[in-house]
Amino acid sequence: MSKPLVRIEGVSFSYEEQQTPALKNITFDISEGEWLAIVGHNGSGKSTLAKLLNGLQFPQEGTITVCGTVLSEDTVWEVRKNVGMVFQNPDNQFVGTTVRDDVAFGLENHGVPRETMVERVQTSLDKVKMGTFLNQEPHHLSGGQKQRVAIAGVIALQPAIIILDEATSMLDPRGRAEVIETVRELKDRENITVISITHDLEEAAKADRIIVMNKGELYREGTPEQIFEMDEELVKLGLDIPFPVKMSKIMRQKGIGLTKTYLTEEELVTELWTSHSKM
Amino acid sequence: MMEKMIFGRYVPGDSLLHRMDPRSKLIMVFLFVIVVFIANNVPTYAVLAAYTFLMVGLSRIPLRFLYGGLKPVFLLVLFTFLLHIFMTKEGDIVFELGWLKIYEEGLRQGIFISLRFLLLILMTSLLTLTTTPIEITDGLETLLNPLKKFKFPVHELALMMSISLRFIPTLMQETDKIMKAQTARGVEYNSGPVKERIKAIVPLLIPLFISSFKRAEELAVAMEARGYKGGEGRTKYRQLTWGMADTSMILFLAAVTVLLFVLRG
Amino acid sequence: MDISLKNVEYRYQADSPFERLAISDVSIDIPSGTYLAVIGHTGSGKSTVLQHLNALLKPTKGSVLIGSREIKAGRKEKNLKGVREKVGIVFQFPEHQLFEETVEKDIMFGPMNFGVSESEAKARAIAALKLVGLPEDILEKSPFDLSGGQMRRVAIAGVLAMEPEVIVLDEPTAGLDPRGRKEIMDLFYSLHKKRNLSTVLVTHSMEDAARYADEIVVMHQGKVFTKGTPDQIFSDPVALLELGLDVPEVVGLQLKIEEAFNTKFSKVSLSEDELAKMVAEFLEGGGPQ
Amino acid sequence: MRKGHHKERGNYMNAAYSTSTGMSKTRTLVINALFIALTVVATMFINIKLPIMGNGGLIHLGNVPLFIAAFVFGRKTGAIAGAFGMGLFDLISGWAVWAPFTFIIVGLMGYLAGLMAEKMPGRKVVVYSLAVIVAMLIKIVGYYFAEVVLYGNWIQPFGSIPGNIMQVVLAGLIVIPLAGRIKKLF
Ligand SMILES: Nc1ncnc2c1ncn2[C@@H]1O[C@H](COP(=O)(O)OP(=O)(O)OP(=O)(O)O)[C@@H](O)[C@H]1O
Ligand SMILES: Nc1ncnc2c1ncn2[C@@H]1O[C@H](COP(=O)(O)OP(=O)(O)OP(=O)(O)O)[C@@H](O)[C@H]1O
Ligand SMILES: [Mg+2]
Ligand SMILES: [Mg+2]
Repeated sequence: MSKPLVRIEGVSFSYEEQQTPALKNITFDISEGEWLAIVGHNGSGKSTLAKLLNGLQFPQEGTITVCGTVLSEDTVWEVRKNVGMVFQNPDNQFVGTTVRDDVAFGLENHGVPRETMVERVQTSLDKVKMGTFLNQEPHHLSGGQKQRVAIAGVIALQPAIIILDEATSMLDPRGRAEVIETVRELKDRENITVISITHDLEEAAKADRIIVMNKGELYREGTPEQIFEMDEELVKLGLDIPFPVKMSKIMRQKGIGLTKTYLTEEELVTELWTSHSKM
Repeated sequence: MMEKMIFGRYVPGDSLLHRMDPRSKLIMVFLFVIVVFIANNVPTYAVLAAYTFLMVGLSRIPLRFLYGGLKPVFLLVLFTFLLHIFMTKEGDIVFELGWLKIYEEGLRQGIFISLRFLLLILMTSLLTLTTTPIEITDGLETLLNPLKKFKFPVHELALMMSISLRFIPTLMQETDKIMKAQTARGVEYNSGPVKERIKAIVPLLIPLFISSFKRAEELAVAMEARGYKGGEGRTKYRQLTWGMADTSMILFLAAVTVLLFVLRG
Repeated sequence: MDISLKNVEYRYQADSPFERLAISDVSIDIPSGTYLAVIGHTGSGKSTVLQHLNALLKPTKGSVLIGSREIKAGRKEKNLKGVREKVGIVFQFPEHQLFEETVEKDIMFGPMNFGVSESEAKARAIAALKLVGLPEDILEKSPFDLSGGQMRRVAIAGVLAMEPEVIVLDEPTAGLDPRGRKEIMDLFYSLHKKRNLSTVLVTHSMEDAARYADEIVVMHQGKVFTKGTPDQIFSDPVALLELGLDVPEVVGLQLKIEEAFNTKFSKVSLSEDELAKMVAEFLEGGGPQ
Repeated sequence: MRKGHHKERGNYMNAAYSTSTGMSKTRTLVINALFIALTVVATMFINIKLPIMGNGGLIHLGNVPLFIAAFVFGRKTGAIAGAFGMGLFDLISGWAVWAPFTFIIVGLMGYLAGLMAEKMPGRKVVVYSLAVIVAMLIKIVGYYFAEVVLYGNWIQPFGSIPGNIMQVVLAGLIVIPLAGRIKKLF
């Protein structure tokens, strides 16, 4: 990983009238081009963290630096251009009456000239494979399609970072796969940094790095391998263990020689094959 | 039901009226509503009627659509006609049957006033039949733009309208969903005494308002996250184009107006 | 109580320009005491089928038999309360139907609509709350002061308090975190076992369908594609994958292993242990030749 | 879907009305937009069937969101819900000629109901009831004169009065006991 793109230093945050702070002394960096997953039980502070990164709330303590700019009331609009967010409910973030109007919304806000807008609306929709839905209305789209339009709306602004706040949790498996696939392609092609807040551990397993939140604190940070070694500890934190990890464990118990815990089914199968097909 | 709701009575098409700029259509209708009151004799009403039917023709809206959608309003026109006939007792009697007497002036007024009403309905309907609500919003926004100088929040109002149009279908689905859920819990919406029917509305309204508040909250956050900070410095994606047809149609109506003044008795 | 759908067709907004055929020729039997899962992808008609089970929708063709009551296309049906009391539906995101000032009142709402006395309804509210695993002291709280997961449970308690003979669940765990999901699914399964409550579950989770159901119906484009026991349904995983559906993760892994070793195990296993055992035996028995 | 829902809504209220930051402006805008939509939906889709009267005895509930808007959010939202909501309804359902009149009349209803709810001292039930009565009077008088213009006579417009009274009274009966509850929820 290269230089840090986002730097979060000693950040604490409490909502008004709330006794316990939502975030307590959080410090970590996010590198350019990485896929960072943030997991944690309901109410552990994940969404609050996302809101801070986008300047929707400001920390009472600590500083946040995004792409070299320290986040403050004065820089917030600059930072928002660099940090796009996709939220959980597909219906409650669709602003336009049609797909193209919705993608244009962010561009309009930033005062992009119309000619550039027309072009960017089309190219961003093409990138999420919604280029033929220009004049569709939101109630004719599936949840997954709406989320992809939301992504198009974000990338039209050419941000450096996309934050997905449980963006797939209301979708069916097909829609979920489509959305993640779309983001993955974008990340690879445009070198966008992705921060994905999720309850879906299969998805987190494919991240470059995972941060586990617990009761407003950064509980653990590490690669998926390191995190999923926590095993039963994860269940105690209200999380789950991804299927391939569970399966590797059971297979080892059944006496199948596996050298480590595998994070994807593909890895597991490949390992089974290479270690057992010698004869 | 759904589709009907969103577009209102918009009938998709590619006629001259459909293709016109919503601004010119709005101006036309606005002028027409004033002009209608100029008419006061047979020639002027004839000109107005001819103009309106020409517009109906140009819209290429099938007449059955026009009739179907306006049935309840047509009844009002008919009622207006009858009322004027029976109420006005001036001039010669043109028809008499027992106690029923119809006077010349009554007939005249009945025809004129109900015709005027009918023409008003037709012209305003043509606007909504050939223009989507969002186009009307766009048109109004640009027409009202000069008011910005007086700190009138034209832009915010237009955005507000477009958001509300976008949410009408969503809220309808929501209403339907909640009604079904409460029906499954034993609520009956259309039976029982009136008091019960009124009470049955509460389990529908409260969830509907709660979910709307939640939507508003989330939508506002999403809008700000996408850089919305009020109307200043915003550019506009939706664009209106004023063409030859628009200018010609307005000039045509102006000519009709002049003609009306000439023919007026 | 038995329910059976016979050649049911349903069109939304029938006889309008916006008419839409949602399901057709659907025949399903749900004998008393069954746990039935309905799977199929978005728009395949699952929710439409569900709403026929307590006459929220009336078929535009065919008929539905609910206990001794027949709901037939083209007939005006009156007094459906009896049916709705016997068949409780938990909709997707059921917490969206809460409206009362206290949890207790909200749970009592259903029973009281069906003519249960106030004292009886109160007793039922307490019992239902216990069933869904919530403490009694929240009875007097406003449902809107609870967390998302608690609200979901209160809504479910509201349906259980109607003491239905059949319970119909439309993706009851959507949007919950892993722990919440498991707890809710286990709750319904234990009710099904303990009270012999007929259960119909619409789900996108193949794992849940495989784990809990006695019988699975696969919907595809408004029609019943196949039905059978989980073993039968998942014994042909390729057919499901071709429909664009998932298979349980275990089955998916088995397919991948079979492909890698170019072999075919004797059966499709629906549990992790069983698969591990099969793989272990296979490898010991000489593995790939 | 998180803890402290209630609290959050409480905060939202403060944010929307005690400060004048950009955040609150966006929220107010969205709330207004949603009340317009709610008014349209309630007018078109939520009816109570009364066993009396003509036109099938169907009374629409469009005035319910209007009064809620006015009582919970004040005169501005009330006026917007009325003017734009009911006006939009007229525009898209074949009553386009009425739309300009509705815009003014129902807008005024919402404005005055909201103004009274905001400014009038006394028990809420009394204030709300008076506000409903005032709104009803505006509706009766307003549409009477609007229809005099449209129908060209002084008699026919009387025909709309019973319907107008029923709509407003029914809405009042629903909203008055509910307004306090909804205000708390927000
Ligand atoms: N707007 C708000 N006002 C007051 N408290 C809030 C607000 N939003 C969140 N909280 C509180 O802050 C804490 C952290 O919430 P946050 O939404 O960040 O959690 P989360 O990890 O995103 O949870 P989930 O998985 O449910 O989305 C919780 O205790 C929550 O109740
Ligand atoms: N209220 C409605 N009006 C018109 N069409 C509808 C309505 N509800 C559903 N449909 C249509 O009927 C078909 C079946 O929808 P249904 O909701 O039963 O699917 P589903 O299998 O439950 O999908 P999902 O998994 O997304 O919940 C779809 O084509 C859908 O668009
Ligand atoms: Mg969150
Ligand atoms: Mg469904």
